[in-house]
Amino acid sequence: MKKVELLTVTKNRRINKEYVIIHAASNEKLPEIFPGQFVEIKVENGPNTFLRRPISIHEVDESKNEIILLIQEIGEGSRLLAKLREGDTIDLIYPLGNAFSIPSKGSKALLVGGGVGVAPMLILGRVLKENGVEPHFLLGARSKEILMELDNYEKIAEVGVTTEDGSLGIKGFVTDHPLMNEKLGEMEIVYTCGPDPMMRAVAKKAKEKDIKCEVSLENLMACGIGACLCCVVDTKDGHKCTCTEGPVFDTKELKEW
Amino acid sequence: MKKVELLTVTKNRRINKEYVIIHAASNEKLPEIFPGQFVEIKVENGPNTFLRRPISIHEVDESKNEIILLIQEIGEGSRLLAKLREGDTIDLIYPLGNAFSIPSKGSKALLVGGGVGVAPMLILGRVLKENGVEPHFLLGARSKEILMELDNYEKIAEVGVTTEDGSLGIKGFVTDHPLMNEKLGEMEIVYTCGPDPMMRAVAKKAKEKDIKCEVSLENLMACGIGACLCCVVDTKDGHKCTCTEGPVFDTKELKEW
Amino acid sequence: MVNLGIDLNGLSLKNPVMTASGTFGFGEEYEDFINIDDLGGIVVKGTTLHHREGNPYPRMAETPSGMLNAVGLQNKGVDYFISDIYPRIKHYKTGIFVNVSGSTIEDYIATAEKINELEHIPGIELNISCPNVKEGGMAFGVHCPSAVAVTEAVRKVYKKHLMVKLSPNVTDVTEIAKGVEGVGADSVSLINTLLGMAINVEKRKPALSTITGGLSGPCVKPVAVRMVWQVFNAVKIPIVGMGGIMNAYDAIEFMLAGATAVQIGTANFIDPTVTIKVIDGIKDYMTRHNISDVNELIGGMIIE
Amino acid sequence: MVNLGIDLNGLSLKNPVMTASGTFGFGEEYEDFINIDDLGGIVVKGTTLHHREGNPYPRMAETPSGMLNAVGLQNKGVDYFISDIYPRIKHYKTGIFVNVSGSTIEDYIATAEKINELEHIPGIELNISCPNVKEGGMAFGVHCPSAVAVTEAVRKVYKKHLMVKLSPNVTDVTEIAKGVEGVGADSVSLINTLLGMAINVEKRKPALSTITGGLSGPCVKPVAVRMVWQVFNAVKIPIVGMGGIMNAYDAIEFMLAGATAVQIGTANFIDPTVTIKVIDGIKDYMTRHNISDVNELIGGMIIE
Ligand SMILES: Cc1cc2nc3c(=O)[nH]c(=O)nc-3n(C[C@H](O)[C@H](O)[C@H](O)COP(=O)(O)OP(=O)(O)OC[C@H]3O[C@@H](n4cnc5c(N)ncnc54)[C@H](O)[C@@H]3O)c2cc1C
Ligand SMILES: Cc1cc2nc3c(=O)[nH]c(=O)nc-3n(C[C@H](O)[C@H](O)[C@H](O)COP(=O)(O)OP(=O)(O)OC[C@H]3O[C@@H](n4cnc5c(N)ncnc54)[C@H](O)[C@@H]3O)c2cc1C
Ligand SMILES: Cc1cc2nc3c(=O)[nH]c(=O)nc-3n(C[C@H](O)[C@H](O)[C@H](O)COP(=O)(O)O)c2cc1C
Ligand SMILES: Cc1cc2nc3c(=O)[nH]c(=O)nc-3n(C[C@H](O)[C@H](O)[C@H](O)COP(=O)(O)O)c2cc1C
Ligand code: FES
Ligand code: FES
Repeated sequence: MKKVELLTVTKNRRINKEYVIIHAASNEKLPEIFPGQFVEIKVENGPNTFLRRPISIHEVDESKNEIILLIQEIGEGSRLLAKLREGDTIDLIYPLGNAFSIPSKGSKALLVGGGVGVAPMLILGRVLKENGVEPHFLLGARSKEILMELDNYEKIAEVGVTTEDGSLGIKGFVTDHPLMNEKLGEMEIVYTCGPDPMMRAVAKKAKEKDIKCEVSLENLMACGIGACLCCVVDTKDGHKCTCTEGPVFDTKELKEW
Repeated sequence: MKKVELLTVTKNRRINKEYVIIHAASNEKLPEIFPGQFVEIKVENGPNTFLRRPISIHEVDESKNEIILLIQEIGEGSRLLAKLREGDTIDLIYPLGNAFSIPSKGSKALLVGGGVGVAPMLILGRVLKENGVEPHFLLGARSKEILMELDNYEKIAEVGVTTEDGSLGIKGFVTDHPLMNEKLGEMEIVYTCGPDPMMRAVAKKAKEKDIKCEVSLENLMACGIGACLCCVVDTKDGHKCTCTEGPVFDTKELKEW
Repeated sequence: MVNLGIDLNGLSLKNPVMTASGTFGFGEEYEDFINIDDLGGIVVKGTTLHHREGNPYPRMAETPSGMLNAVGLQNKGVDYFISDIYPRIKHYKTGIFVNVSGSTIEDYIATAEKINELEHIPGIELNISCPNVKEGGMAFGVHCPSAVAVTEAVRKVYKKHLMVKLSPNVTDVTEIAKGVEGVGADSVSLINTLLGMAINVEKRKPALSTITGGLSGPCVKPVAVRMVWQVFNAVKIPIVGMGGIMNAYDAIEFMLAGATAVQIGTANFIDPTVTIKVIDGIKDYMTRHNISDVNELIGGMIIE
Repeated sequence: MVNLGIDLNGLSLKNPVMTASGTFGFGEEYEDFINIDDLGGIVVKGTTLHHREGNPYPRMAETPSGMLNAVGLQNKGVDYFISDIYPRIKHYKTGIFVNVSGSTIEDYIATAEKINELEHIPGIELNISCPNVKEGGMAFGVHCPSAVAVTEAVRKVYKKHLMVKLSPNVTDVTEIAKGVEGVGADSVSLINTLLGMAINVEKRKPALSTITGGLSGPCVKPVAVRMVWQVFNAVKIPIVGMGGIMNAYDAIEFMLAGATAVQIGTANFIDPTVTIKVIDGIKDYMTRHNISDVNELIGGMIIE
């Protein structure tokens, strides 16, 4: 069940010049949250942030009833969120959207995140592992400076890295990494979230090898709960709402993918 | 010369449940500021605070290049201002408006402030005294709890007080105080700022005794610099701008006063 | 106790707070957040005779204190509504209105006829003001003769409450309000969205796939309140006011200007519980102002 | 170096950034903050044949991302302008436009004739769209025949640049734009304020003494950009766009929609130096996008 709730910021940590990680605690027991789901967050006090902002759930800490968000400062809304301080309250609607599918035990999965698109991959990797799937992370960024801290991912599984400037890992795009080439055939499924061109390139490689590919789309949203029909994506079945029937789609369902 | 400038909040002190006093420092030497002048302050980050808010200059501290403002929390704008913290910057246009007139040396003046209308009286009292005039303060409030701290005024001159609930000073309105009755005849001039009914009552008493009375009006303002013509008051000379030809007016100039 | 019940030309609503079409789905989307039965009424998503895919993505852009949308009446058609949705929502104890749109007068008539048969739908809202479709929609609503023609035609076949939703994109909204009143509209609702546009300056491209779209949210409130007041001074039938209502104060503003009821649209996106807060806020205001009957607010602006 | 100079139908401006009438006084009010000579042009406060006291206080109300005003053309009349103000401002090295308003066509003609004599005033902006006066003003601008009649009459006596300021409170702004183009307008400027209203809910009274007033600020930008784009597709004369411009991005949005120049109004109240920031911001944008001539931006929206 979705709810609208005021949570309390318990931590706001800057991880590099573009990203912060915010922990927000609920007074109640968290509802069940699946990897790929997101929140709609109200940006208080912004003259130009009238609508809520959709943000993926990066991780949850059930012991503390905390939701963890990874936020990239890109415009006014995210800049204001990045300024939140411990003790501030934030107004969330959550949990929203569908979830990544979990393949059968023993299979391997590739999790490809680019830029802020790595956000849902952390929780996904953990849950996959808990379900006996072998996750492989592949994270891409423009440069080492704005890559995520890798520790949390490495705790779960091996992490492949690409940077456009070659400052860490393989120089190039995620599709240039061996995980996306030599190793791709071993995978049961590829998950990807990030800039549109990246996701399309990943989906193309997966398609070539006939591997199932799930993408998490970042369409513009007004309501996040299926009421406004603004966030549609063109599927073989007509327009579907990214906020309720997504954000995760099997690329086979999507038109022009 | 008016200017628009970013100042730094050096202190924000709550004096009671309705009022805060904010100190804001300029990097430069303050321009000359006269009692009765005001600033137009930009309220950042308020979805419903599009226009600047006019706020009287409560006092200046030339040694620190600080402007001191007394702010009453009344709506969204003032509530956001009250939340400013040390180190925050505020965007001011100042100094704006005309000023109270200063009578000749040796004369007596009565300064009547009600509610937040006491704001310009502090700087006025000090400057009058510096100019050899004998100021008498008369401050009114609904109740003791929301009356200003009196020390600063008492440093300058005797302070008469009225509260509507009688919790301090004379019970009633400022016009019930002896300073407005027995003593009024001794005054060269009466200055008043506060709620409209209060100012009108003060002006009426002054008129009866044929004493000069200057009021500081709080008309709604959009620009504060004479460009929009929104803040007009009806004078015997036609519409005048409260922001440039006021906020201080001799009640004799005003229609229906 | 205060009375919140209002009378919409013979149709009673338990309170004056309704939801606006296209912003509240079919009510179901909000069941997690509020009890739909607490509302005065709901207007469900715009319905047309045939299935419509709506406009391509992108369909929305945020603007100062508002948003543009270009959904373009995506819906599965009236038959699907009747067979699949109506059975799921007819139990709501609130006034359910279907927002009816079309490309031709015949479409409107055929859709209205079908909805006339539904026992638990006490009224339709005739949408002659949708700015997001190429044919019909707003084209009907911005000219008096066509607005009158479509209303008259639907009136003949539709026997229950006929609310006509007016476009703000006109020189004189009272002319059209009077026109549709003259041919039997039971009430008018206003405003639909203002025609607007935004450009992504970095990409130098329109923000919406359709270039122009409909503006809603608090930014339009001053225009909406003005039109409600103008129409209040021009017609006798009740007015349902909307456009930018975010809280109880805004709702009361519309009622003081002449609205008998209000609809809340875009605000549902910001706070899915806003409707209930507005109802509670109206009660508080009435208590504070010693008003026992909400009907006293209607057109209650004091002019000196 | 980028070229910022634009050509307004034969009249050169050093850059496309002007100030909007009624928001910039006579320029003098802003001398403490900026160098007026840096602007592309200024449009001074609405001027009428005779002295006008304007509307009673209160004349303004803040609204979400905007404001309502009901100033009502307070001014000392054209003769006072010529004798007292003109001598003080004629030295500005910027295009000075006088915004001319009136209650009758004769008023407009008489005022325009007088201004025609002023050497340092290269143009007038014919205000047929002021919503805040009982007679004339917007009444002229919302109907095509009267808009055309007043423009035609003034065109006969006024020999310099004739800019006509259009009202957004119309069903079809292109009809009126084409109409005034047809009778010799050199350019059109748009939008004037949207007719709006606000009620003080606690007092149950209108926020403005005149009940309705003119809405301006960022809230109106989507409507304004849409109208500029519609007019751009309908007329050949240059368009001066305005409505809610707060920064260089907004100004560029108007140019991409089809404006040759822009005017900045309400934003001057928030930041008296905004005009200069917009000019600088346009330069930065051009450099970043490798655009050497600002004229390339005009109507430069890419439609796929
Ligand atoms: C399902 C989903 C999950 C997301 N997860 C994350 C996340 O975990 N971390 C994160 O940092 N970002 C995430 N985003 C993107 C995030 O919503 C936008 O970056 C954010 O809304 C930008 O707001 P802003 O005010 O900072 O930028 P703006 O100034 O509003 O815009 C900057 C850019 O962001 C885009 N944008 C603006 N509003 C939205 C919106 N409502 N939805 C999508 N894009 C928008 C604009 O097109 C523009 O290009 C997610 C988006 C979606 C749809
Ligand atoms: C010359 C002058 C000097 C002032 N000095 C002080 C001062 O020293 N300290 C202080 O606390 N207040 C002062 N005020 C009043 C102050 O400007 C308003 O209280 C403030 O703008 C309210 O803003 P808000 O957002 O908190 O309230 P809002 O929610 O905007 O409104 C609350 C009330 O304040 C009034 N108000 C709103 N905007 C304005 C405006 N621009 N101008 C005037 N009234 C407005 C409204 O009518 C309403 O009744 C002064 C006003 C003027 C004109
Ligand atoms: C996303 C969206 C979709 C809408 N769809 C419809 C619709 O299908 N039919 C209709 O009559 N109005 C539609 N509207 C208009 C609203 O019902 C309402 O008239 C308008 O949004 C103004 O109210 P608001 O400011 O409270 O949203 C839609 C508005 C939005 C924002
Ligand atoms: C206080 C005020 C006074 C105005 N006076 C005039 C006027 O005298 N003549 C006129 O043509 N427009 C007048 N306008 C309209 C502006 O010139 C401009 O068209 C409108 O405000 C939209 O632009 P903006 O959103 O940038 O302010 C006035 C606007 C405001 C806010
Ligand atoms: S964002 Fe409203 S339906 Fe998806
Ligand atoms: S506030 Fe604009 S002229 Fe006074």
